[in-house]
This record gives sequence, structure tokens and C-alpha cells, in this order.
Amino acid sequence: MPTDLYIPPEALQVFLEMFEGPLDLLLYLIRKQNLDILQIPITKITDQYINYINTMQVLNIELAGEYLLMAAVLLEIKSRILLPKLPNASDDIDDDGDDPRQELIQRLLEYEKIKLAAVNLNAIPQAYRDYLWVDILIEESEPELPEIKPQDLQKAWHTLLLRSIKAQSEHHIKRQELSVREHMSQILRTLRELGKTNFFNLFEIQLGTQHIVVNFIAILELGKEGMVSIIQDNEKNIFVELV
Amino acid sequence: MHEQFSHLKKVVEACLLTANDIIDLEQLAAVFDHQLSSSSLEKILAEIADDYADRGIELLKIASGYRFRSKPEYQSYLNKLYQTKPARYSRAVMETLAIIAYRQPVTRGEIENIRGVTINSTIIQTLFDRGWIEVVGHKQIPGKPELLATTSKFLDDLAIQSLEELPPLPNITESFQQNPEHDLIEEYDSKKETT
Amino acid sequence: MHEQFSHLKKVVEACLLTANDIIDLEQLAAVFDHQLSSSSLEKILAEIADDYADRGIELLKIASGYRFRSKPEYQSYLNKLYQTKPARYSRAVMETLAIIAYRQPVTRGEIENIRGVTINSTIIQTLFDRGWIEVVGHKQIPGKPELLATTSKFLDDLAIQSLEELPPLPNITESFQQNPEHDLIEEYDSKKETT
Repeated sequence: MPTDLYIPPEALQVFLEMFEGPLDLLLYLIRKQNLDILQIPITKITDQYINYINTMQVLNIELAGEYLLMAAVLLEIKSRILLPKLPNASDDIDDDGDDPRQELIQRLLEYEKIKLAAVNLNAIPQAYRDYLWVDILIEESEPELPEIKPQDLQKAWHTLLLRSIKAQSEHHIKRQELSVREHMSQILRTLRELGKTNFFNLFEIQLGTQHIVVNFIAILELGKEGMVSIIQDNEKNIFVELV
Repeated sequence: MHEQFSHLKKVVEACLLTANDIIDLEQLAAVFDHQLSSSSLEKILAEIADDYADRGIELLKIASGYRFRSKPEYQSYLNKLYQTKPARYSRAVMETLAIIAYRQPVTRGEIENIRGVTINSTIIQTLFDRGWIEVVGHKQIPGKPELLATTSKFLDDLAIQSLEELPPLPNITESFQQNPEHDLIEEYDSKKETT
Repeated sequence: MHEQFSHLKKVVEACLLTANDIIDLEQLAAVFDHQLSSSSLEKILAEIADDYADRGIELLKIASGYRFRSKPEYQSYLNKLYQTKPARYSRAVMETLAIIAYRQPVTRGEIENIRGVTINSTIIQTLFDRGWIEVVGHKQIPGKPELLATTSKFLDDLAIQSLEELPPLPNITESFQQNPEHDLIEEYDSKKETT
């Protein structure tokens, strides 16, 4: 354990939790000692790191596998650097001109970039943490109801008819029949209002022959469909009433 | 002091505008750790209300507290913002209405027979709520089902005088020939159905 | 004309303040039946933004449109009103987010490589739940891992218009010299962390 990094054992667990992994720990060791990341003194750093890991293990502090893996990586780099070099090779550079530290340095640089980027990102105001969206009441109003046109009903009916083609059936719907149905509804309404009604009172003579005929058919249809009863009393008065 | 007041106003304004709920004096007092009197808060609220007198929104004092709302006179614009698509009835509603209009008085069972599917209660209810249909009697068959018919409001809303003014119902072959290409079923199906 | 402009401003203001969502120019144009040009609308929006420069809320132009928000400097008061501790993300979450934001599209494996540790599923899930990241495809390598990227909601919640507005990735040697003892660990730890 490097003396300048001495931490009381009881704080080690907490200390470990402060790191996001071996790269983070390595960066800490490097930056804390003002070492040049591009020229990491690999022997020194490896020793410190291993010391640190060993202390953790002695204290039975559970270490994530990544920390041990990094120890292995550091030891491997260290051993490659310590291998005898060819005379023309410069310090820390092996025969192929490849610095065995290079990959580690790249990873450390990339991680540190992201680490700083995360701090910057964290500094940007976030919705709900640093500000709220404005959200005010809208004066309630009647919901807008759909508008329809008579043609929409015709369309809907077409749809029904087209669908029933497959089923089979012939539809003979005539204007007069519609008119009868309308009269049937009207008669039911009248009867609901007036109760038992004289047959003749269901006719409005001034509306003409067609009205009378259609209305008459409507009453018969209502009777046939069992929606009204048509009765005659002893004085031969005809009454219609809801069943 | 003036600086301070302006700061407090901005805080209260931010509270009210983000709340989406009624805020009372007690809640506002808590924001300032109960260091402000009710009368100070009321003074601030009165100034904010003044500030918005000539804006698109207004501060309301209601029984349980304070709340911003849009001014009613801008409602027609807001409707346009939210109702990008005009409300429309689903295919199920339109077909049910068509059956009631053209075949009245009919029972629900008869409507179901024609449509070939059972009818969700909300569909009939939608038409009742709109005031377009009513119960005109009961059919004398087991269960005495209600007989449904269209109302005069229905005629009024469609701007027609009588059901006879509804477009006539041609027979199937005619309707095919008249509109050979427009497949109504698909036209309806392509729209999201809502009651 | 001046009267008219002031009216339009109030309508736009009411729309933006009640929207509870981001409103774009297209939606605003619809409010005026497309009778106003985009440049007119932008002029109105700029004036509204000016009007609120010294208020508790401010108008933001963000990636997908416009929206009012409370000014961040009043958040500590708003927290008292709602008595909520706003979610703070842990270093692990923020670093993962930073990798996705700056290196997208990336796989989980690539994130783990950069951070040097395996990533707990809850970290990714936190970001999904927030609606800040999404799967944009699969990398054509064995296992076909998901490719992660940030969403437009991420931009909206950070109130920026594009990824280009994110702070540039730091140049390490420089930033080191500028902050010789920048103790990031302490900076994060001073805040309550939750994933």
C-alpha cells in the first residue's frame, strides 16, 4: 500500500465502492500522483495496484473479478517491459515498436473522457430533477361531438348491405317502407303519451291520402309485429294501445 | 427589499405554473419554510394575477386555493390544437344508427341480427347521450325488448325535416354499380374506431 | 395590426402554457387554420420568450418544438412544494448514458469494454424506463447484440436540440491541466445517488 494513499482498513470497503471498476481505480492512482498518463511508469503503478488488491484480499473484502483481471493485465505488461531489449530498442518500446502499455493507455484515456463527459452531462439541467414542465389547467369545455351528414347513414347502410352480400339475402327496402317505419315510431310515441287511443285519432286527415294510407299500414304492421294491440269495444269503436 | 419581492414572485409563479393542481396558501408557505405570512403571500399572488390580466392565461382564486387556467375566450383555438382530427363516430355506431334510422322501431336484437354481431352497450348509450334515439315502446316477445327509434333532435342535427329525406336505400346491385370502386368496408376499417 | 399581433401572441401563449407537451410550428399553424407563416409564428414565439426572460418560467426551443419550463434556479423551491426528492442517477448510470450518447450506436459489450466492468441490467433498464435510450438495431456479429442509441426524449429532457449541443468530449490532457485535482468521485458522492 503506497503511503500517500493510506486509507484506514475500515474505510477500504467504502473506498472500493467509490470506484466504478479497475480503470477508475487506476486513473485515481495515476491522477493522484500527477503522473503522465501517456508515459505511465508501469512498474510503479503495477506495484501500487497489486498492493492495493492484496490489502483488500487480506481484509476479506470482496473484489469484483474485473479488479483481479486488471492485476493480471498489469503484471503481463510489466513483465513484457522488463524483458531484455534489443540494443537499438528505446526504453519501454519492444522490437516491433509497439509499446505494451499502449492498449491500456488507450483504454484509460477513453474511460477518462467518458468519465468527464458523464460529469458534464450530469451538469445539464434534467427534466424533473432540475426543472418542471409548465402544465396548467385548460378551461373545461363541452367535448366536441361528431357531426354526421345524412349521406353518412347511407354509407353505413351500404356497408351493411355489402357485408351481407356474402351472407346471401335480398334486400328490398323501399322508400315507402321507410315511411311506414317512421310512422310506426310516431304512433308508438303518441300511444306512449296518450295511452289507449281511438284509432281515428292516430290519423291527421289534413296531411292527405298518402299519409292516411301509410299511417294505416303502419298501424297494421305494429299490430302484426305485436307492438300494439288493436281492439274494438261493444260500440264498434276501435282503440289502439301499447301492448 | 424590492429585489427580494421580485424573487419571491418568480418562485410563486413557477410553483403555480408547474403544479397542474390547486395550490393553497399553506403549500406556498411551506415552499418558503413558513417564513412568509399569509398576507405577504396574498400580496404576491395579487401581483401575479395582475401581471397576467392581459395574457392568454389567468390566475384563479378558488375555494381551495389558486390555480392558473387558460382564458375561456381562447378555448376555440385550444380545441384546434388538441383536436387535430375531428371527432367521428365509429363504424359500429354509424351502422347501429343507420339501422335504427331506416328500420325503426327496432329492438337491439334486431340490430344485432342485421349487423351480425352483438352490440356493445356503449354504442347504444352513445346514441342515447347524443339525444338521437329513444325508446318508443317494448316489443311483445319474451323479454319485452325495448323498441328504439330516432328522435326529432336527430332530424334537427342532420338538418332534415323527416326521415323520408334520408338518402334512399338502393338495392345491392344498384349501390354496387353506383359506387363500383369505393369499398366502404375498407374505408371504415382503416379508421380507428371510437364510440 | 398591433392589436392583432397582441391577440395572436396571447393565443400562442395559452397554447404553449396549457399544452403539457412539446408543441411544434405545424401544430401552432393549425391553430390559426394555416393562415400564419412559420416566420410570423417564430416572431411571436421570440417575443413570448422575451416576455418571460425575467419570470419564473422560460420558453425553450427544443429538438421537437417549443415548451415552457420552470427555470432550473427555482427547482429547490419546487422540490419543497412537491416534497419529492428528484431522482439522481448514479455514476454508473451517467457513465453508461454518456457512452451511449457520445458513442452511439453501441452494444452493451462495447459499453462494458469502455467502463472496464460488467453492467448491471438495472442500469440499462433505468435508462430505458426514462425513455432516454432505445434499441436501434442489432450488430451483425455473433449473438447479434442490440445497438443502443439515445432518443429524442433524451434531448427534450435535457432541453437541447441535437446531440451536437452536448458538451464536447473533453480533451484529456487539457482538462487534466485545467483541473489538476478535479476530484470527480467527491463531486458525485456529495449528491444522493439512486439508479
